[in-house]
Amino acid sequence: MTNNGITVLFFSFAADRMNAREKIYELPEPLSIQEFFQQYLSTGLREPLESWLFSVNEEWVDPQYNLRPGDALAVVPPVSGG
Amino acid sequence: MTNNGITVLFFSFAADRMNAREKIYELPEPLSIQEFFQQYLSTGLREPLESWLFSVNEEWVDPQYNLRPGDALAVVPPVSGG
Amino acid sequence: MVDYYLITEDSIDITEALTMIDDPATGAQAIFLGTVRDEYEGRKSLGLYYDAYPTMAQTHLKKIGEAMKQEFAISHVVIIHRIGELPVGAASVLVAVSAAHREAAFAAAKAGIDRVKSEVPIWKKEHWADGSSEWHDHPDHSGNVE
Amino acid sequence: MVDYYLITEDSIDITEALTMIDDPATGAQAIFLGTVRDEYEGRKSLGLYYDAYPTMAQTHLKKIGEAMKQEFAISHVVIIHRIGELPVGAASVLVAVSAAHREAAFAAAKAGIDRVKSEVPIWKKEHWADGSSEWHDHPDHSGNVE
Repeated sequence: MTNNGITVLFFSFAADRMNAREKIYELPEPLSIQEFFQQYLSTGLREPLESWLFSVNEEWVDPQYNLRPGDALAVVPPVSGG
Repeated sequence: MTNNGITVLFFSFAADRMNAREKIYELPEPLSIQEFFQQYLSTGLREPLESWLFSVNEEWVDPQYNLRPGDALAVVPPVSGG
Repeated sequence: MVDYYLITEDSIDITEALTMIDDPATGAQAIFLGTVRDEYEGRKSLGLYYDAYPTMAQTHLKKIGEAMKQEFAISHVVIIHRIGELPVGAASVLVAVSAAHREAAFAAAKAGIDRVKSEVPIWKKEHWADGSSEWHDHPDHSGNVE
Repeated sequence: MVDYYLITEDSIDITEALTMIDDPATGAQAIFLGTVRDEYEGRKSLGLYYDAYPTMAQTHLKKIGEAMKQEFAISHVVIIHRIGELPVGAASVLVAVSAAHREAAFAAAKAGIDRVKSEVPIWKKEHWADGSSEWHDHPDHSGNVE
């Protein structure tokens, strides 16, 4: 991972759509989750931003959060446990 | 047991007061539970008729029930299980 | 996949009870387990003696279980009440219910234990830490020892 | 006499959970056990695959348990969620609560399982009897297989 790399985690049908449970992205410039989502994820995930929850380093965050190098971003679908 | 004998079962503090869990009474004449209680049990049990529930042969009955030879009468205090 | 009702002097086996209510069509099991506490109304206790009218009590457990199945969308019921001398921590009563969904399972288990405690001919005597004993249903209630 | 929260691929041991919530001061244990059903919305199923974000899910179970202890008069909590491939009948989730009295135990256990099902990052995929599979959270919902 370079200085600007972030790790992104996918679960459930999102992992199916991305063909991965974990991907590393190199960001040429600082981005919020919302900006990162539109540029890198929306095509693959096929559901709009409002469909997801996000956590960074295991804390819930909102889409305005500014991603930092080394962050682990989780893209979380609606839960269905139990 | 003679022809007119009934078996009476006592539980909890009633058994303590009667010094018995089971007694056999010979009835010289047919009696309702209420009449039997007043003549044979009230002194020993020390609580009024209204304090007890009664069952005969494992079915709940009211104090107007007329006792028959061979009946098993249970004198039931307020329950406190669980 | 059976209903089961028992008054017993033996210890209660929760694993066995779960096997009895097990059913591939049910996704929710609600279980209530009552145990003997080390105090009652602020007074230290060593345990309880449970007296019962065993045959009638067992019949009554069955009546309660059958009423639960009428009133709630549940599949199977097990109710077991232990009697005799029980030390602190011992399980005295188990109500276990299986259902397709959790709302019915919880509601039925709650109704079941409420009825067991208020309707079944079982009586308990507290063995206080000071060495005296007292029936919970004794008319002189608190403080009396007979 | 501990609180315990676990995401695991191993089978759930209810007896061990009861030992953990055991406490001489508690008289009421309420336990909810969720198991895999053989059908969902009328369609035959062979089992479920549970995906999770394990570290975050386990942290969330602890948050739920601590909130339960704040809100209800309970003593101890155990919440265990199993993940991975589970056949019909297997236990997927356990919520066990001990309390002095049964009202608090039931209310806390009910609130606990409701929150586990709605808040914890866990997702299930149904393995239909026809051989297809489907995520429960999939946006195309019923009928879709991806």
